[in-house]
Amino acid sequence: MGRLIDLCKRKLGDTVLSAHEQHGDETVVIRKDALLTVLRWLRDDDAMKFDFMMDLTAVDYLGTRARSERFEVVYHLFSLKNNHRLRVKTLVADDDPVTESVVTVWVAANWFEREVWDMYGIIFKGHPNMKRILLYEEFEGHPLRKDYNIRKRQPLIGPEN
Amino acid sequence: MVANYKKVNRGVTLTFWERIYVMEVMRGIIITGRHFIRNWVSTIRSYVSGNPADRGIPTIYYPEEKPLLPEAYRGRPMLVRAVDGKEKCVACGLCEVACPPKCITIVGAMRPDGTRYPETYTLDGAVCIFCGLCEEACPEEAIVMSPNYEGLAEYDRGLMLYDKEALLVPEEKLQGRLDYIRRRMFNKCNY
Amino acid sequence: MENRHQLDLNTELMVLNMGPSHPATHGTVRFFIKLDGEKIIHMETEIGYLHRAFEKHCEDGTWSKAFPYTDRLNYNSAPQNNVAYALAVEKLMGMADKVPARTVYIRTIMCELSRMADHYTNLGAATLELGALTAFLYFVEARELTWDLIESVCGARLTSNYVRIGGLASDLPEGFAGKVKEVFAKNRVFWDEFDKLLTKNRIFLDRMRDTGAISRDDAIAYAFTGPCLRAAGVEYDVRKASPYLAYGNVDFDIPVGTTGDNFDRYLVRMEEIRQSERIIEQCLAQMPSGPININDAAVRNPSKEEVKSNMASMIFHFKNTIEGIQVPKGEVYVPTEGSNGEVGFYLVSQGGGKPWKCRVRPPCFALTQAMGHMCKGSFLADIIPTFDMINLIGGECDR
Amino acid sequence: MFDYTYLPAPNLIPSIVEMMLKIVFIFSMNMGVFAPLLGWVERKQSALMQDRIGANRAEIFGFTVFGLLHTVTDAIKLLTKEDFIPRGADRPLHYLAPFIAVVPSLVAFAVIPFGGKYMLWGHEVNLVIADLNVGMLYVFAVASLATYGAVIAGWASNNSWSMLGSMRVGAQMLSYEVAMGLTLVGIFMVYGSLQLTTIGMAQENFFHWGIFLQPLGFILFIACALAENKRTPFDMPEAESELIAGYFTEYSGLKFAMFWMAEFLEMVTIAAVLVALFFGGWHIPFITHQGLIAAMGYLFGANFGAIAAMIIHVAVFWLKVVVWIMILMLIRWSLPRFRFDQVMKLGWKIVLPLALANIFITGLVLLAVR
Amino acid sequence: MGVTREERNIEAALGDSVILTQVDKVIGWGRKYSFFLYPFITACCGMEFMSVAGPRYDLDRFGAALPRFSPRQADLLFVVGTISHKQAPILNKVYNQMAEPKWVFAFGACVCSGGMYNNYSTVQGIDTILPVDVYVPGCPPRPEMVFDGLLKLQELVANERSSKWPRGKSQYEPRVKR
Repeated sequence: MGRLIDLCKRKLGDTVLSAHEQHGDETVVIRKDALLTVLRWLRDDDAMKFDFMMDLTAVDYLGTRARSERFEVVYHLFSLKNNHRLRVKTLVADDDPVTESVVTVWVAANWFEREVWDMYGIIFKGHPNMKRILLYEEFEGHPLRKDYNIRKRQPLIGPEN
Repeated sequence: MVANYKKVNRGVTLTFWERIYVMEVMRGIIITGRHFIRNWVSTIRSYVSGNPADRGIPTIYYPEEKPLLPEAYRGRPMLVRAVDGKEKCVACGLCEVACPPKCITIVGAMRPDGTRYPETYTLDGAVCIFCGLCEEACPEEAIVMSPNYEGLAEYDRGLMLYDKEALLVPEEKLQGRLDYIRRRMFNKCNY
Repeated sequence: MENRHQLDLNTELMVLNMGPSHPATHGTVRFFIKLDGEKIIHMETEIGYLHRAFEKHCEDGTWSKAFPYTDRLNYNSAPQNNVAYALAVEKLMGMADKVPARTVYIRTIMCELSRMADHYTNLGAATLELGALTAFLYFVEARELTWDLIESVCGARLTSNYVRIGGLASDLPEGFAGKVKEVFAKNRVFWDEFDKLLTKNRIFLDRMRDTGAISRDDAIAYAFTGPCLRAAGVEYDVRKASPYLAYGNVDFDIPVGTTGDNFDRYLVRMEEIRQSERIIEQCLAQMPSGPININDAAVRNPSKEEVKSNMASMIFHFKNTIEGIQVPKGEVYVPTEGSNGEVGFYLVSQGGGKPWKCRVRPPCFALTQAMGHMCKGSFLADIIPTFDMINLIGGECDR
Repeated sequence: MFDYTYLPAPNLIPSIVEMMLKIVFIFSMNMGVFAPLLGWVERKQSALMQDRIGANRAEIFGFTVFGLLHTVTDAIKLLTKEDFIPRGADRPLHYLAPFIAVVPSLVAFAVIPFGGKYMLWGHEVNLVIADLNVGMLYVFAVASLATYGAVIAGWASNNSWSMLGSMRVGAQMLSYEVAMGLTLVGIFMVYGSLQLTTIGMAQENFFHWGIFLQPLGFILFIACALAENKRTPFDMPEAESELIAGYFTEYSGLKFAMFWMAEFLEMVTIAAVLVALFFGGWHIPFITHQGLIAAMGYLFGANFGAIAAMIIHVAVFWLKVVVWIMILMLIRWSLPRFRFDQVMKLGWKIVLPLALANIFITGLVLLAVR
Repeated sequence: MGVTREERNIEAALGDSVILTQVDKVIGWGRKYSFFLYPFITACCGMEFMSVAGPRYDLDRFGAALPRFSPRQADLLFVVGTISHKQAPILNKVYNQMAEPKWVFAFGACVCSGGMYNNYSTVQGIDTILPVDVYVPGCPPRPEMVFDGLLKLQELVANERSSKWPRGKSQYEPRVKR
C-alpha cells in the first residue's frame, strides 16, 4: 500500500471505504457524507497539501455494480509542494444521484461539476449554478450514462433524425 | 541533463526611443517594407523570366502548380486492382470494422474458383476522415491511402458515394504508396 | 463606491452578447457581458458549442479506434494527444517500459513539433486579433513549415493519427534530421521578425501588459496548468515534475513568468518555441535505431509479412481489429504536458476490447473557466488578448 | 475676412473652363483612379508584405492584368448585392450616412493645390480649385463632417455593435480633431498663412519644407491623421475582432462599398495634405518653380513650356501622394491596434500637450529669429 | 443602391431574354472573382482555413481574401468545422442574415455529413438545415481540395441565372427561441 493511502487511513479511519494502488496511482474511496471535510483536510494538511484539483469526473458502472453504487465521482488531486497525486472517489446511488459540491474547496470544481451534471445527471448540492454546460437546456437525458444511446439526437433545428 | 525553470525576461524597461512609438513604428515598417520590396522585385523577376522558382514568396499557384507531397501523405483511400485485373480485396470486412466513422460497406461474394471478392464496395467520401486505419487493418494490402487529393469537391453529397469501380486503381499507379507502407510502416524490421 | 459613481453619471449598463459567431471567440464560446461604458462589470462564459461526444465515441469503439478522436481534441497539437492516450493505455496494460527506445524518442520529437505548431498558431492568432495581420501570416508560414515536417512523418498535416498502442504508425522518413535543420533555420528568421515586430512595440505591449492578469494563488485555485500557470510564476511542468518519454534525458529550460498577465504568457510561449527546438535537436542527436513497435502480436498488429505468412499472427490481426486489444481491468491517470497545460487521460477498463471510460483532462476547460475572473473590471477590448492567450481550443474544451 | 479674389471676375469664360477642368480632374483622379486603384494597391501591397501574391486570377479573355480586374469584379459584385436595411433601423438616416461619409473627403480636396500658378496665353492658371485664404480651416471643417457619417451610420443601424462603434468614432474623431488643429498651428506660424497655395509656394526651397521646419508637428500630424482615417493602429471603431465591423456592421452592397471608398478617399486627402504642408507640395527638390517654367519655356516656348512644367509639377505632386499612401498602408499593415482608452490617452495626454509645446517652441524660435 | 427583391421578381417574370443572359454573364463573372467570405469557424478545419488564407496557399488569389465578419457584407458562407446541435440555430441565423446573393461552402467532412461524429450532439451534414452549394470532404481537407471546391463554386456562379435569386431564408425555424 502506498504512503498516501496509509496516511489517509490513519487519519480518516472508517471514512475510507476502500483503497487501492495500481500502476503507482493511489486511490481512496471516501464515504459520501464525509466528502467535504476529507477534501478540505487533503487540501490544507501539510503532508498532503493538494492545492490543485486537476480533474473531476464521474464513471457510470451500470450493469457491473449494485444500483446503490452505480456512479463514482472521481477527483484527481495534485500537490505542487509535495509533487504527488491522489485519486479520491465517492460512490453515488442511481436513485439518489446527489453529492456535495466542492466549489468551496477548489474554485476550479465549478465547471467540472456542471459538466458531470450535464453528462451523468449527478446533482452537486451547494453548487452556485447547477446548469448544463456542454449541452443545451432543452436536452433530455444525460448522454454519458451507459443507457443513453450514442445516436439518440435531439436537434434544436432541422429534421428529427 | 535536466530541465530547469528559468524566469523569462520581461523587457519591461523600454528605452525612451521605444516609448515614443516612432522608432518602433519605423522598425516595424522596415521589416515589413523589406519583405514588400524583396517580394516585389522577385515577383517581377519571375514574371520576366517566366520561372516560378524565382518568386521569393512561398505561394503555390495551385491549379497550375502542384505542391510536392511527402511519401507519407494519406490522400483518398483506393482499392488496388492486381496485375491480373481482379481486385485484391477479399471482402474480409476488416476495413469496415476498423473504420472509425464507419464509411465503408462491403458485400462479399465468391468467385467460381473459390476466391472471395467484394461484390459491392462503397466508400462514402463525405464521411471518410483519411485516417488510414483501413489501410492498416487490411491484411491483403488491398486498400491503400493513395496520394490523390484532387477532384474530391462535389456539388452534391450523393456524388461522393464512391462505388467499387470508382475506387479501383491499377497496382502500378499506387506503387509509391505500396512501397512506402512496406518499407516504413508494416515492415518486419519495425517490430 | 462603484454604485455611487454610476448614479452620479447616470450611465446605463449595456448587456452585450458576444459570440459564438463573433470573430474573436473562435466560434465556440459565448460571452454575456455587462458593460458600463466599455468597462466589464460582469462576464459569463458559455461553452459547449463544439461538444462532439469524444468520451461516448471512445466507449463505443475499441481501444485503438480512439486515436482519430484524440487527434481532434487539441487539433493544433494532435500528436501530443495521441501520445498521451497511448501512454495511458500502455501504463494500464503494464507495458510502459517495454516500448522501444526509438519510439520514445520519436514520440518526444512529435510532441515538441506539435507544441511549436500550437504556439505558432496561438501567438499568430493573438496578433491577428490585435490587428497585426502581417505578423500573423509570418507565423502561419512558420507553422506551415512545421506542418511539413509533421506531414512527412505522419502523413497528414493536422490530424496525424500517428501513434499506436505499443508503437507508432510509421518510422521517420529518410533524411528527417536534415529537413528539421532546414526548417528550423527558416523558422528562426520568422521568429526573429515576429519578435522584432511585436515584443518591444509599445502598442502591442500596452495591449498585453497588465491585462488579464491572474495571481499565483488564483491560478492554482483555478487549476491552471501549462504556459498560463507558468506565466503566473508557478514552477510546474509535467515534463519536469514527473518526466515521461525522453524528457529526462534532454536539457532544456522551462520559462516562468512573474505576474501572470498576457504579456508573460506571450513571452513564455515565445520562449517555449525556442526550447522545443532545443529538445528536438537533442533528441535527433540521441536517436537510437531499432524497431518502433512492440513485438507482441496481442498488443500491436504484427507486420504485414507475418500476417500473410503466419496463421497465429493472422488470427491476432483479426482479433485485434475486430474485438480490440485486450486491456486488463483497472484504472489509470497519466498526466502529460500538452501545449496548453496538463493533458491527463483517465482510463477505466472493465477488461475486454473497449474502454469503459476514457476521460481526458482538458487544460482549456479550467483556463476558460477563469475568463470571467480575469476580465472583470477591464475593458471590452481586453477580452481579446486574454482570450487569445488562454488559447481556447474548442475540440479540447468541449470535447 | 474672406478674400473674394478667387471668384472668376475679369475674363469669365476661360476662368469657368479652367475651374471645370480642375474639378473634373480632381474628381476623376479621386473617384476614377484612386478609389478603385487603392483597393488594388492595398490588396497587392499587403499581400507582398505578407509573402503572398494577392488577387491575380480574375481574367477577361485570358488577361489578368496583375489582378487589377478584381477591382472591377468587386464593383460588379457590390452593385448587384442585395441592399439591406435592418429591422428597426432609421431608414432615411441609414440611407444618408454613407453619403455623408464619402462627400467630405472629396470636397476637402477643393483647397489643396496640386500645382502652382502658370501663365498660359495671358491667362493665369492656378492649380487649386478654390484658393481660400482660410484653406486649412476649411479642410478641418469639412473633415469633421465625416464624423457624422460614421456616427449616424452606427446610430441608424439599431445594433449594439454598431452603436458601440459609432460611440467610439465620435469620441476618437472629436479628440483627435482638436489635437490635429493644434499640431498644424506651428506650420501656420512658420509660413504665416492658412492659405495652402501660399504654404505651397513658401516650400520652394528644399530646406523650407514643412518636415524640416516642423518635425515634431509632422509626427504628431501623422498620428492624428491616422486616427482620423480610422485605420490600424487606430481602427477601434471598426476593429474586426472587437466590434465585428463597427459602425457599418449592418450595411451591405453599395452602401458598404461607399464606406470603404470613403476610407480610401480620406487616405488620399490625408496624403495630399501631408504633401502640401510638409513635403513641398508640387515642388521638385532644388528646382525652383519659376526655374522649371523657364527651363521648359526655353525648350518648348513660353506657353507649351508652362504646360510642360505644369504637367511635371502635377505629376510630382501625385507621385508624392502615392508614395505617402504606400507608407500609410505600410503602417496600417505592420502594427497592432491600440485599445480604446489608450487611444484617448494618447490623444489627450500626449499628442495634445506636445502640440501645445510645439506651438510654444515655434513661437520662441520665431521670436528669436526675427 | 443594389438590387431590391422587387426588381429581381421582374427579371424572373421577363424570363430568358438575350440581354438578360448577357447581363447574367457579366454579373456572374464579377461575382465569381469577388467572394467576401463569412468564415463560420468552429473546429479543427479552422486551422486549415488559416493555412488556406495564409501565404503558402493564399485564398486572395481567387479574390476571396476579404473575410467580412458581418453577414450583411458577406457572399459566401464558409462553414468550417463541426456543427453541433447547440451551434446549428446560430448557423441558421447567420445564413438568414446574409444579404442575397449568397452561397454556402461546406468545408470538411463534419460539415458535409457529420463525418466521424455520428452521435447525439452533431448535425449530420449542414445540408439538413441549409442549402449547400459545394461540398469539400476531408478531415480536414488539404488547402488544395478547398481550392478545387472554390473553383467548382466559381464555375457554378459564373453560369448562374439571375432568376435563381433571391434564395430566401432557410426553410427551418429553431424550435426554441432564445
